[in-house]
Amino acid sequence: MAVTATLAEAVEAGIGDGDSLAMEGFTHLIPHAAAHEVIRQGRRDLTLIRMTPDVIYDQLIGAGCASKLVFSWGGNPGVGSLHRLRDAVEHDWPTPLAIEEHSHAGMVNRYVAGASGLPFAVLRGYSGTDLAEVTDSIAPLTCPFTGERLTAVSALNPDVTVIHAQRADRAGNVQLWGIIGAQKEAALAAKRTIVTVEEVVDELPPHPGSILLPHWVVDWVCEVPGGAAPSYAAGYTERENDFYQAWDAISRDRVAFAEWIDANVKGQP
Amino acid sequence: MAVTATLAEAVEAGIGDGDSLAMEGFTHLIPHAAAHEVIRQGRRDLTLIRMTPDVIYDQLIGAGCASKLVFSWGGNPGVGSLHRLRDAVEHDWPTPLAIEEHSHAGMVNRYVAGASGLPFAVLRGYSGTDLAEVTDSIAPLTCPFTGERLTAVSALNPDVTVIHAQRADRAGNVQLWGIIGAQKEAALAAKRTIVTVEEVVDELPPHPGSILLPHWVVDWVCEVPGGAAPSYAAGYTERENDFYQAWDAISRDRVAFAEWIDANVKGQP
Amino acid sequence: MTTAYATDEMMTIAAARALEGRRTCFVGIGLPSLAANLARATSIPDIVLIYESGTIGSKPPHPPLSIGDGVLAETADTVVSSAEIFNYWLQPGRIDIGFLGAAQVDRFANINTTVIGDYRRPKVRLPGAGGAPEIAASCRETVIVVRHSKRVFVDRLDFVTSVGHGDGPGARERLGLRGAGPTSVITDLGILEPDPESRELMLTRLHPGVDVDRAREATGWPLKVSGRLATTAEPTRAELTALRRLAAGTEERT
Amino acid sequence: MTTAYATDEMMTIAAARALEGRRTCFVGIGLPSLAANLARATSIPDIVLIYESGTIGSKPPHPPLSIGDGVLAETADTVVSSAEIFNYWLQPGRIDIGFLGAAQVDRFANINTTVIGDYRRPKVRLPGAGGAPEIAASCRETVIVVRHSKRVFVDRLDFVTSVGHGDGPGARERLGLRGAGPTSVITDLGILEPDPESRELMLTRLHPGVDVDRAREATGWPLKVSGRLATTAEPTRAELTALRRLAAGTEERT
Repeated sequence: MAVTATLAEAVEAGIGDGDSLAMEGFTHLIPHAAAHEVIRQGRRDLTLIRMTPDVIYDQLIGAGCASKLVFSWGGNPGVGSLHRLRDAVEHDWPTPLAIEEHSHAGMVNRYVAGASGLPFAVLRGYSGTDLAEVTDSIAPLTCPFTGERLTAVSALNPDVTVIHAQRADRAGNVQLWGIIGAQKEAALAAKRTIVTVEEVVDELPPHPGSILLPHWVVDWVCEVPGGAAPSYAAGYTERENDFYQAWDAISRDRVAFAEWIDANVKGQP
Repeated sequence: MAVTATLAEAVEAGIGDGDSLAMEGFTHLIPHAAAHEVIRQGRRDLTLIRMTPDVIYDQLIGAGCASKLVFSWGGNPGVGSLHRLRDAVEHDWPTPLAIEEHSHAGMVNRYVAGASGLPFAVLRGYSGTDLAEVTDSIAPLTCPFTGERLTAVSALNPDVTVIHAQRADRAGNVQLWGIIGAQKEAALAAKRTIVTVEEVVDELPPHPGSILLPHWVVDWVCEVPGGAAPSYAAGYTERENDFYQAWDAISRDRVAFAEWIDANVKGQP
Repeated sequence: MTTAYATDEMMTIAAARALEGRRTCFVGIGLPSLAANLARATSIPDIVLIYESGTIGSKPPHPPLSIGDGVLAETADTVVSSAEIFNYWLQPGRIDIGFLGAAQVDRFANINTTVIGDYRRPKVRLPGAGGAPEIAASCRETVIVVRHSKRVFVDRLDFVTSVGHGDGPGARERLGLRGAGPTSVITDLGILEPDPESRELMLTRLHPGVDVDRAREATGWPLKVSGRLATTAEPTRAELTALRRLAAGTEERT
Repeated sequence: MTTAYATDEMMTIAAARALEGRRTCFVGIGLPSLAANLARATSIPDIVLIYESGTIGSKPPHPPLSIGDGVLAETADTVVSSAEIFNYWLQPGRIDIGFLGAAQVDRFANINTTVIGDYRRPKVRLPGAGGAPEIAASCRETVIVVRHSKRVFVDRLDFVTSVGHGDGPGARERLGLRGAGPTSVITDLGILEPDPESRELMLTRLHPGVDVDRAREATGWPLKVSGRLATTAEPTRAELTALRRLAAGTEERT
């Protein structure tokens, strides 16, 4: 049952050290403000789950919040590498980072299984690749009708999922639209769900292409205007493409990164 | 690639004797006009596939078009039995009717598998019921990660799927909204797709809750205003609840049924 | 306070009362739909009604004739596909209570809605499973609403469409059914609940004016009666008024 | 007719030409996106562009920086969830052609986008698989667009992220991969296509001004050359103008 809270309250109550945490949003509606709050509250030993780790997880990893990453594509979209992710994987800095690696199709089906109350999902995937050899949550499966060999991936059921959405009503019904990614599945698969929104409104007018998460599957709703920046919220904010490009230089250097976090995350309310 | 056609042309080109035919629409957007055209053109030996056979398949079965029914709930919603379906199953009239029977969850997952290019789908279902004993397209499956016993259902890939939608544009993009049922999955699972629409328009304005089938997965678009009656098309027509109630008496009697078909289907253009 | 009322009205009112304390209800059509809407109109205005046609949070002003009436979609918080309603909403066990009807019920609250007689050569072909097997499997609990007669309450089902308590203690666990199963069967005569030990249905309440013999005569097996048999509270005037307003609304529309 | 142009421009134009006769294209980001948008701006205005962010029929006025730019959704025929784009649209093989980039490519057009060096202790950690393994498996055909160098065209992949023609004839069939696999690899030097018999990549075209030795030197295995080696047609003025307008549009927005 959705409770309205400040972001600090929701992160305090909803996310603990050692939790598995999914922050979803496929290039759109990425919950950056929530990630910053996680850094400010100094969470440690998180298993970070996300299809596209992206700048948001580069920051959490560089800040030392994570001990494991579950993902399918870890780059800075349109720009290049995630240098903090690379530094953790290549040089164990600031701490070692275990990885569990899938394709997008595999990751999203793991969320689908989690949202569906199933222990696994089936797909045509991974066949002939080296991914199955390095990832335990991939297994072969035979069709009981045709004998075809397919692939199973185990379900993802994060302790907490955090998403950002355009708006919620006062009961906690959450509405989002545009590129909707895997947010619904990630939220429905989780034990607890935190949603930051651009605004809380009295009524949610129907919107083309929108999906709704009913209040009774949401735990915390936090009004955080601009909470997706430098990502965007269609209809509210624009993607800050220049920030994504600037991040390349900031994140290449451990000191520059630390200074950026101090100035832009830890120094903020 | 979508072609605009009359309903008679589309049924002539798209549906042959012996085909497996899915006409979907969960109480809403049921393609009755297309079914009547199938009766007029005298198709025989069809495998009729539909979650809720309903009055539309009662008519096709009573008219002798079908040799098999694949379904999950065969009643007149809110009214009672489907008497033509019962007469076929109980007394082989007008011809014997084989049945392949599932639950809704099983049927819809069979469409999902078909739309997804998979030979089967997994669900928590049928456990402890007698359905698995009488239906070959249900099989047990073990999770390769947890060892849990689940259920597999084989994919449905109809030769033809027919649906009714609110509107299409001239390129053949199809838009529907309201209760959307299993139409998208049934269409994407099929080898050929016929769509009847309330109207063909120049532009498809975005509509809350609408889904779109792109023109390149649709074969025929036919403008058939009122083509869902006595079912309805949200935003265009109302459900004729009194017809559903009247159908009970019409369909109870073989002669009354034949007269109704003669007067309302065969006698029509 | 007493008002004349029909036995069906008592049944529907008792079913509506069974929703108290529940937040989300997966609604079948017919009597269950009327009861769920009565609960929403009286004691549980915030209850979330979910229909298998994919409407979540429907707030119909009158119970629909079919589960796909336009009013269910128009008044819903959201409408999802058939695949989603079964896979994302029903299957994971996130819905508190499911309301089911039945053609036959046995002593372990298993249900037949498929055939009377032999499956391959049925005497009566019934509509079939619909959403019932998975509602029965996956809702946190289910309530069966059905008129009480020997034709319905049978010693042995002709076909098991949906599992209640299987063959008794431990059956649901062995079958991997995660919901608690039927917690009550509400009829026009009274209320049956599974014995906590044996899981066999036991008469726990009689509606006003009904005696045990009448319930026994309408049951196709030797019906056990609770040592703490109680009487259902009479319908209140508010319940009856609300119910009749709802029922009239449905009829008016057909 | 000749105009000065960069080798990258020739590569992108050649990639755009590879889309001719195709109706639907699954687009990766970077060079593939630019090429697909060039095709739409020039010879194939009706081509349906599908991005893994879930946008179907995107018609961006300029190629996006990321595959999730708002313009892709705003100009799309429809936007679907990540689950749907992979399960209903990509996996069944209904998309004509997929465009892929790569960090390493081997002689059978298998791709590595995961690591350079050992997986557990990588020299360079690359972004990983993303949508590529299933694009490579399921599109009716794929085209790889990549700059030609020994760092990229390697004798042995450090990691097989996405399968091209596996270990040669029959490999895709044995692995159950239903699309035809890579039909060409387009570089800034020329075009490689799998030999119909051996499935090994063979140089079939050189871009104007490039000779065979240069291509051989940029390839990490003994590159086979087609007996019918041809030269790519020069970029037309229309192609170059359209490409530069598109590229400028992207830069302007960043």
